[in-house]
Amino acid sequence: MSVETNIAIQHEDFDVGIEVDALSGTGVAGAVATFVGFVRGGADDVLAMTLEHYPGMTERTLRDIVGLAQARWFLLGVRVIHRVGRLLPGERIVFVGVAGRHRGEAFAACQFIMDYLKTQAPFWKKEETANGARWVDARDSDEAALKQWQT
Amino acid sequence: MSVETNIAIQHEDFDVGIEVDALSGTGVAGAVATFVGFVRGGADDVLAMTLEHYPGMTERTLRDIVGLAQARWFLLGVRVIHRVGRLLPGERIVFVGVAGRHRGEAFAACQFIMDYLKTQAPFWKKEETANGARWVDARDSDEAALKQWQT
Amino acid sequence: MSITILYFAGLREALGVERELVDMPSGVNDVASLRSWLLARGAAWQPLSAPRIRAAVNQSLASDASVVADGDEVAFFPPVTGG
Amino acid sequence: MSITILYFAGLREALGVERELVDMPSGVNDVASLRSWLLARGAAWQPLSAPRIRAAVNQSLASDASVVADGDEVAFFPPVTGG
Repeated sequence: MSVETNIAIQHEDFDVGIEVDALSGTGVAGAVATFVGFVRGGADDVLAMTLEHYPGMTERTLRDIVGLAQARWFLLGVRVIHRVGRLLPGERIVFVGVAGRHRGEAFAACQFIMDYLKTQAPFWKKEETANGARWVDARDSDEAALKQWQT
Repeated sequence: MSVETNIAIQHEDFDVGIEVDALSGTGVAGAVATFVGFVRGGADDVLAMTLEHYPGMTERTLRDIVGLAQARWFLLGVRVIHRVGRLLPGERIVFVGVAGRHRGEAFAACQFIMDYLKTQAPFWKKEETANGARWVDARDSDEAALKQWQT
Repeated sequence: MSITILYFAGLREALGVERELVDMPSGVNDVASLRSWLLARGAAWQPLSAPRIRAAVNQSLASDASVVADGDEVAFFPPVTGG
Repeated sequence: MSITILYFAGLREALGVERELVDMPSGVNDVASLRSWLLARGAAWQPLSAPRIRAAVNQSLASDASVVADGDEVAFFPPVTGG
């Protein structure tokens, strides 16, 4: 399974079931860990969110991140999908799925990829609210999450 | 979302996409972390696997485990499905999905529930091979994984 | 004093018993004494003596000192291997 | 020596520029000197001076000391917020 072909930046939605099936498709995997990120609805006053990215650098950064994960754990498959464009509350934004022999490496690599993606991959979120639009600020907790992998 | 009703022991397969949709259905979740365990195929000589459980105690144990996770993290939804009976290589065995506001709590609780399930919930696996059947041995690494939550 | 005893997985197969309803003699009042009493039935019950065999009383994990009382459901089984 | 400069997200909006092809004067040869040269254009370019603004050269994250050479693609942008 080539990692390079399993990174996608797209406006279209994705199907989590199909992605997990593809990751486990070789039949060798004992474990698939996934993460799905959503546009939070409910309490927030966000009406919509627009995701901008840096074409070219985004794909390159995600490939590098997946490569780092593969160097660190023995993985059987990795899939990263990140949506761009305008999304509504409750919509899926990002999917990271990792297939491994056992759950430890699948969980760790999935979390590692998300922590790096959050802090390194060139995406930017702009929220539309009833009071106008605003760019989302980076969270210190994301930098802290990254540091745990660098000690 | 009642946690109690979201634990299922069943022979039937499950649909990961539907489960993730249900977990994010309230629209408040920003993050869903999932784990899917499979009957490993390929290199192993396993022809099939039969999962036995202790009806009653299994459900009770899983409810207790989910309760421990909820006491530890603020979670928006938890779903646990464990299949029993005879399964073939490549088939899904277990699903754990956790919805949270952010990814940290979703990842942690999902891994916590899996580590406890592996070591506490009364399920037993018997493998059929070309040379006969054998009960799967417990793995020391599963006990080690559990200990990380108990320090 | 009658209790239900359940056996699971490899232990169930080794003993050839899945479930039994037994009358416990006086003096048998915890998991350790119940196990000793069952082992005294004879060599066929030796699989129950393995240290790795776990016990549950009324569907909660139990230790040797856990009390067993009339009407209880006791289970013996090998380490779990689900997930 | 000509390079392409890209601006993203809030910085792009603040500057009102998405992409430009510029001829760099001699002496401008790294990210720091490129930034200074752009800031010298006037007050409208102040958003580029914020310490939080990151730079990339040829689609790799860069530091102030990163070399900028003919034909390079340089990008400036705020901290990323994807995922």
